[in-house]
Amino acid sequence: MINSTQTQLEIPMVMGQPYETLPDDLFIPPNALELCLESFSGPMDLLLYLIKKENINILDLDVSEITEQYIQYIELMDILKFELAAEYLVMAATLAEIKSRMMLPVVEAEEDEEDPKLALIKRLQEYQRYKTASENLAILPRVDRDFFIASTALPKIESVIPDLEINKDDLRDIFHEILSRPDLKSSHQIDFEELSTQERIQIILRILSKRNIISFSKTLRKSEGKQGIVVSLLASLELAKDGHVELIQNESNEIFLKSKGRVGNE
Amino acid sequence: MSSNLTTNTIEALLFGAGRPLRLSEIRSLLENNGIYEDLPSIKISINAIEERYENTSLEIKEVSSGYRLQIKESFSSCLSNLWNEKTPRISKALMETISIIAYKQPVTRGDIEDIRGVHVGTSSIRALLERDWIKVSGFRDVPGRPALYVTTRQFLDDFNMKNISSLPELPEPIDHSSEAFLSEVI
Amino acid sequence: MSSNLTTNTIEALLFGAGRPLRLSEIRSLLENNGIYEDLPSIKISINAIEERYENTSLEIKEVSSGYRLQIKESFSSCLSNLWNEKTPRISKALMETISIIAYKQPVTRGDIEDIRGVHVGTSSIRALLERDWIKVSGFRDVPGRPALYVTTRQFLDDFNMKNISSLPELPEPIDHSSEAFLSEVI
Repeated sequence: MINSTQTQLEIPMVMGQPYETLPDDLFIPPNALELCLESFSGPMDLLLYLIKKENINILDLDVSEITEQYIQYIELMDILKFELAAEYLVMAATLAEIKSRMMLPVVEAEEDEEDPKLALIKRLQEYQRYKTASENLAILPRVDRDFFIASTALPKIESVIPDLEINKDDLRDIFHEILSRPDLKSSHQIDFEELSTQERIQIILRILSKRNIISFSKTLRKSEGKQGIVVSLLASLELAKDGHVELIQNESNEIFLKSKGRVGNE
Repeated sequence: MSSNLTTNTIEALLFGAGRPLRLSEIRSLLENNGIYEDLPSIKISINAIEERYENTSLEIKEVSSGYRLQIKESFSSCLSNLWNEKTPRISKALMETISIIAYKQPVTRGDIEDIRGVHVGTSSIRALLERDWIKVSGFRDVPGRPALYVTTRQFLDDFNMKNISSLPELPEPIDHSSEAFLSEVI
Repeated sequence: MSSNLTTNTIEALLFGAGRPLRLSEIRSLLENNGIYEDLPSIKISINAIEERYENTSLEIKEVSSGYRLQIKESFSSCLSNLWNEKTPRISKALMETISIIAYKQPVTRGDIEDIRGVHVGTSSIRALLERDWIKVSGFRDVPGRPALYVTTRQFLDDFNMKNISSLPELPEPIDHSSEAFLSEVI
């Protein structure tokens, strides 16, 4: 009766559609795609998967072999236009470094320098412990999935129900605030042309030339999501660094950009 | 005749729902679970549950929207201690959920999750049902037939409103105005 | 010896509280109601409630924040139908993050990132805070004073656990004598 969700294989989804056909110019190990490219939780996870697939012990890691496979995978992700986190590239660089070291003639390694291959193996081992732990945790009975709390209706209670500390205006404010939250959930393609910090700086400067102060949220466009926040933040920091604006935070956590008077109409 | 399994399944549904269930609803929930019973048999099971709770703190009650399990009236004084001791503080998460239901009703739990962008636990929905601020108004005609929630008369009373149109008007959504704002200066 | 009235009152409190109750909490709630019982007698009543539910859909469970009434796991499938929609799915990444917090607490976001090898977004931390599975226990005394996260009682409750040591054991590092091993591969 346990609705265990963990054993379900996921079909890779590309732009919301199940991915069925493969690019023909690339060799993909069988099962690779079913094994949910998208659901690797990070480069360590991908690397562990590759090592497991070869059925080798982490300790016997063959870096050259793994590096090639790893790079194939991230190329595949690239072709499939997965948003590739920088960490995947960092890992590729680490692997490449280890591989190139191994190809160089052995020189006396400096004592205090840690062998990057050993460092990687240690990290992988440590990661694997927690990965296994998380898999164990995922199948533990969980409320609302594997078991439910019993509840009943209360009888009429003669009691002084304390006055609500909230009123209908709070409802409006809260709902409004929810609607105004930038959409942090939607995925996006990184497109550096689309949002430029430089451009955002110009826009903010132009706004500040008309009014003295502006709240940070007013420098956001909801449609730009997370990226928009980043760009606006970078722009604000840049402006603050150059002494054009002062960043003020009030009790409501909202950040304001206050012109320091050096904003001209350029 | 309904078996003990059927009776227990019905009991589990009543304890799990957090709201009254109609006989017909119970029937279709049982069907989803491979148990086929007609309404009279379900009623018999409900009578069996009634007997089961005779010497306990619970009773089964028929209200306008169906059957529900509730704590017997005689225990209300000890519960009032429990409720008065802790002022019913309303968490931020609960406030967000009720405000979404108020402004966008009828909504499903999934709708609320989409808007809030985080998981909405059954406990929040239950807390609102228990407070009698929301009720199920129907089911959306999509797979899974998720329940649609609307606010209740009690909700209006507690917030001093005559009807739902007394809800304060929303300001123009921020993004529109700021979109205009940004484009205006560009 | 506790009477049936005491047992029923305890049962009513457990249903009425809507959250787990500790023995000591039950004792003081009973006292408010003029019932004076010591903790062992209350435990006996709880055992009596447990027996009462033997052939029903209910069970009493001790979790981190106390005793609570829940529906036996064998009825879960019909209840997931009731609450419909997909079972609340927690991403692999989020499970890794909560596991690291659970086993290594207190940890900063940076600690988690070191192990997972990826950036841990604010949204995952927020999702865990929102579920009330983690809380900030303090700040590490290093530049930036990053927040230290620990798991909550709610986390244990939601996984039916009494305390953090009920977690499945963290796997040992693969090679214990890694020093010996290190010299070997070099």
